Amino acid sequence: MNLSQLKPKAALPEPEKTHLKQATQGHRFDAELVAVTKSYGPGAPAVDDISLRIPRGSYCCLLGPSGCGKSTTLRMLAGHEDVTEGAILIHDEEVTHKLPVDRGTSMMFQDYALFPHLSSLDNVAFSLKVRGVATTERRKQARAYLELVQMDHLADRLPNQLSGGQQQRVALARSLITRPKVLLLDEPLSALDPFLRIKMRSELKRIQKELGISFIHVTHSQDEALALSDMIVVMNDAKIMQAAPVREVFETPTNAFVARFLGGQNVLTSDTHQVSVRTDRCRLGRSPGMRSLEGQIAMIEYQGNLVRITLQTTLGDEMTVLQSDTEYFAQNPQIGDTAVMSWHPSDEHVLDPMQAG
Amino acid sequence: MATRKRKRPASFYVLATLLGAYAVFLYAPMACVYVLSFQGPQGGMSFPMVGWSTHWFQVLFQGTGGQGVGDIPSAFRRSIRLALIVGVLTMIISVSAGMAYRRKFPGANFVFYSAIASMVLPGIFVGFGIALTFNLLGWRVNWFSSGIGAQLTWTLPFGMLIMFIVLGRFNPAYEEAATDLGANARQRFWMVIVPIILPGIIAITMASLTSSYEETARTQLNVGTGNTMPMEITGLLTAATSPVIFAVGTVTTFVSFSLVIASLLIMTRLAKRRSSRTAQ
Amino acid sequence: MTPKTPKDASTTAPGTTPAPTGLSRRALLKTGAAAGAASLFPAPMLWAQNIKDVKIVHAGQSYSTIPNIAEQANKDLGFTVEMQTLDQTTQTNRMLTQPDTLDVVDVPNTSMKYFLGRDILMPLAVKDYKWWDKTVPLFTQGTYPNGEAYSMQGYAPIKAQYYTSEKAKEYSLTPTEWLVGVPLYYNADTIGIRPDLIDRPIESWADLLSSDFNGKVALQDGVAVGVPDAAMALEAMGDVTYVDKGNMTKEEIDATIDKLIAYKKDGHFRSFWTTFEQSVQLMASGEVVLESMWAPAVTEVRTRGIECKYNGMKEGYRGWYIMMMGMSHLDGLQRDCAIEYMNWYNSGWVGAFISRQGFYNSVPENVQPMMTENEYGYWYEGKAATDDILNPFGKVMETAGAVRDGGALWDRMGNIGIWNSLMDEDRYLVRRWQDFIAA
Amino acid sequence: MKLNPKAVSLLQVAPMGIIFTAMVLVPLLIIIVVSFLDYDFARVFPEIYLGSWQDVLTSQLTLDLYETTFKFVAIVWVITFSLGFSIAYFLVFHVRTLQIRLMLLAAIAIPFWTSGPIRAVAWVPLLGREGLVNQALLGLGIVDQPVAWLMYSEFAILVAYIHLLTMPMVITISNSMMKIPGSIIQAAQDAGASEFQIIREIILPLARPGIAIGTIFVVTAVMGDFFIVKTMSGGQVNTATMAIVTELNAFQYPPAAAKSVLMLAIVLGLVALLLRFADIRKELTK
Repeated sequence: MNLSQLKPKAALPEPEKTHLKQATQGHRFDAELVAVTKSYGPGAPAVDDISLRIPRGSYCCLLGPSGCGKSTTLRMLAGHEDVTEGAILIHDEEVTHKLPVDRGTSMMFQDYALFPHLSSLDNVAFSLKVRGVATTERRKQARAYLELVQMDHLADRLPNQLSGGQQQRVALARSLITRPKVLLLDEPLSALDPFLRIKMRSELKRIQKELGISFIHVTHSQDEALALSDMIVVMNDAKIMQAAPVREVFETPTNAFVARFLGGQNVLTSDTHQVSVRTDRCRLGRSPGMRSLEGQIAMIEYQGNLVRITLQTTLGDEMTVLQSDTEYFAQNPQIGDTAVMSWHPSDEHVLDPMQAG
Repeated sequence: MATRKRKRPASFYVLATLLGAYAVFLYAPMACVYVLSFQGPQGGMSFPMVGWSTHWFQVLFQGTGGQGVGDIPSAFRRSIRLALIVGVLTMIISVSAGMAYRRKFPGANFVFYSAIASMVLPGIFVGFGIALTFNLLGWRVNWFSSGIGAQLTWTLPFGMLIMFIVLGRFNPAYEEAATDLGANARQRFWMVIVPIILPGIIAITMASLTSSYEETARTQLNVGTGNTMPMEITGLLTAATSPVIFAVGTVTTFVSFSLVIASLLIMTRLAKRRSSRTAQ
Repeated sequence: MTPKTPKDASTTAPGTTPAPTGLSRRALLKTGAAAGAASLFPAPMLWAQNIKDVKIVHAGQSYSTIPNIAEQANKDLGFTVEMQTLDQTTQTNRMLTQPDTLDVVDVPNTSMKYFLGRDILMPLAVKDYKWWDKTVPLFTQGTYPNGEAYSMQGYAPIKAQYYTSEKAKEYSLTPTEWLVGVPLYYNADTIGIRPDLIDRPIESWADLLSSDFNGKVALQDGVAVGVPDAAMALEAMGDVTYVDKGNMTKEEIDATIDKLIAYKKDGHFRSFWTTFEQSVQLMASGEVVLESMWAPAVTEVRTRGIECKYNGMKEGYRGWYIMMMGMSHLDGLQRDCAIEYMNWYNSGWVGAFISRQGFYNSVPENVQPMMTENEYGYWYEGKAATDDILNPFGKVMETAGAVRDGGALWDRMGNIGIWNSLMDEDRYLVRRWQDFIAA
Repeated sequence: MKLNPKAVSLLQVAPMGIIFTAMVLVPLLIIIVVSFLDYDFARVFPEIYLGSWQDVLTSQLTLDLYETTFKFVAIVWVITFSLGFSIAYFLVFHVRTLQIRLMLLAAIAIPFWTSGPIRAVAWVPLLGREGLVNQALLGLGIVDQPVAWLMYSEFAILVAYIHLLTMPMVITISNSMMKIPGSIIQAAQDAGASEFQIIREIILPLARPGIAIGTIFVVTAVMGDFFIVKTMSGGQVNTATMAIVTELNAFQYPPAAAKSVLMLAIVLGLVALLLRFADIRKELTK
């Protein structure tokens, strides 16, 4: 079947490609948070005065450590959590006090939340059923969505007869059938094994591109965020550290937390500034015109075409050098060796000073 | 629990009113019991009140005290002793059986339907059957043999059903996780299952304590000499009338109220400890 | 009180010849008893020593197994008496299925047929019971004191008072040397009336079924009492005629039940009560204005300041009695103590205690010295009270000037129209009674 | 030594099995035998007599008894279920904190620690001719004569049953409801289901085990009860169990035995039927 049938209701009819259609709808952002705070009673708020704009048709990852407020943010977007202060907009329309169903969002839960007493097909068809769509019609549509997630062959199974990955596909189909303007995913891949995780994530990306709607995806995995995102929002301690296109976040982290959390960066002090340098721009050994730091080789990780070497500096910091295997075998350093890490000053990216905590 | 955290929906008020009305209905006859227990010394078991006094409580606590109210303190002691033993036995046996039902095993239907039969058979008939069986075998009935046995036929089916509720949808992953971490069967039981089903265990013990304390039909022929509390009350009601029975009702409510509050405190504390342990 | 009876027993007990081994259990018990008693004879001190460990379990009605009585017994006698109050059904079942768990029982007349020929009860020799000569002739002779025969409709006392012989499986209607048990107390029941709610005198059982009181009448539940009451009323109404309404034929039962069903469908009955408390509550709360009732329940209603009358009907009263018996498993010292206890029970103190609840004791001579003149006058002699009448627990039942409804003992007990009954056609009656309740 | 899992299960269930065998099945066997014997005056003779069974299986009385009994079961079930489900739903999905929920549950349970006979006595001052309800009705001018059918009637029986049996429904249903993950309700909300649709499509089916167990409680309690029938009707209503008790009180064991066996068969049949709709045990072995 043609995917365009599965697009949000607001989308124009086929045959045009969906993500192009989104541009014609005239709204600026798919989702917007304006100074949103969430507190549970006295004490530090769970989400502290955050503002965020998610452009049309983006795959946006909310990334951060456990307890940073990213899930709460997602649940506020979904309408499953009250907003203490601030406003939420979906497609430029304020939805702060609307019911989940009236927001045009749909949430995919971490535990999938499939209805245990309904078959895959009926799970997917549920939202049509509650809208009063006739049985044959809703089953037909639901089957189409099961096809989209390649689950049509297991349509009659109950959730507990499905594997984790299969349950997730059903949950995805069930979310999509509501034709949401924004799909919210709460750690959708965390329960899957690594192989499935990679497969599913390309699947998610494919579906997002085809539907052209925004996906907002909560994760604590940097790899996942980097692989999927158009836009990454890094959160820590109830605040947004950085919200920017993926490349910008990776190459020019705003502060040491972002740099460290995303990985691939060494955070060090140079000329009293805190700076970050990409690990693949660092090398072992001194070179003229390059800045350097001395340390002891603490660990060597062979990763195939690359080798990750960890250096313990005299101050106790850990620095990483990512070398090509050719370079590595040329130098052949050993654990325990004293070594020097050097980098080009132009590769330094100056970080904002971190607040305490 | 996740619900709409917005404005209370209209259904909230409708249902809250319903609950309120139910509470009034529930406590109305109880209120009569409580009020009438403070009947004056000349008063009877129904309205009007002939003055107010704590006379009937004194009668209750002073035992016979020349008031001819039967030997309520001894009956109470007997009942409590029996209830404690039956409560603990029911808890152990039901938990054990509940664990058994997590697998398929031959005879599962047999035990299950025996339990249902035990619930369904008229109590006096079970009691009579047991007494008759003991009689045919030439055994003497006694509170600690036939008495406990007869009460167990009443409490165990409920214990089993509660275990079914408690263990239903009990996620086997907890146990599997514990096994992965090297726990043996005993550790798995004590360190994983028991803490999780603890509220259920408390519920079974409380429920069987209560039903043991209340049971007469099965007990009366099998308890041997010495009446239990409800037997004593029934005996009293058949030929006398005295508000001391309402005083018993008030005191039981008071005692059980304290018990419930205590176990509630324990449960919420446990729940809190658990949630603080698992809090993100 | 000194334990005299066992000594008497030792000299007169039957079967004192040593029994060879292999004899029946009964014979062995006898021998044991006699041997035990014989060894006591020369040394009363030893008796007192031995009985210390004897325990007698007395199970019975809630007005005869009162803790105060046990207290007094333990004071007067050298052994321990433990009391257990049981409802009639439980008690009979216990006696039938677990006779060993009881030693002495008191049971209503309507249960006597259940125990006949089952070797559950211990026959009592007339000579072992001290007060037989002083017992009212209702029991000893089967007559009123004036020698007149009383109604034999229902389970009259003489129908289950004597065994034909010690090991008999039958009751004797004429005096023998073997008593079924010791008659304890008895009463004449009639209709309780709320004169404040009724504007005419009630003098016939027929009023129970009068349409004047439709929906305001209660009967005692069950066939032993409810049916005799109903039969009194039906006969008085002329609805049904009986040959013996205390022991109906199947046809009479059918006629009775059919009539009762008609009344019930008419909404005539407000309730059938099973417990004392219910009967008091029905009357006191105005649920009913006429009700078959027990004397103490009427008194209880009156103590709440509510008028309640209990006068006799022209067709007579409904009589009943309670009998005390030892269980057949008793032997040796315990058997002696049980007999001693039964003698003690009718020696006066308990009789007075229970009489103050409104019942009559079978040995009034013993009771009289234990009561004040005022008390005995009020309860037994139909005299006006000269002072407050207290119940056994010190509660004021009546004040000076009050006269017992129906008058003196024999004004009431001398006019019995029917006794509580257990009919030969019990099986059929119970079956039809079910139809009645279901209707 | 490692036991096979089935053997472990058998060992675990053994104490319960032994108690039921000794204390229920053996007496039951005796009851069955007794139902085929002749009787008179508290005595059962070792002679085959089929009259008890004949009467039970052919008489109008049996039909009348079960008609009344099933009428009570049906009415009580419908009301306790509706009331129990609503209250449980309120407690689980509307009450926000666990403490308040437990407190309310406890408040509902507390009256049950007072003996049945005591509770039964307390109805007359409330529902009797001169009871509080009638006084209120008269005072408010709703009636000008005391209402008699409040007490000693089928209505009174139903009131007492509902008073007694709503609590087990609340407890068992709320237990099942508390096990429904919040995310499932949220997913249904996302899908656009109204509160009513969520109840019908999600909560009702998922609370089925609790409903089933509550139903077993209610059905067996009503069918096995005689005390409430007797006290609340003033001995004027007969049900299947009431009939058994009347016969036991008259020491007529064989007909009582036959009626008990029939009753047992009927209730076991009902339970088996119920388990077809919600097998409460299936959830355990999954």
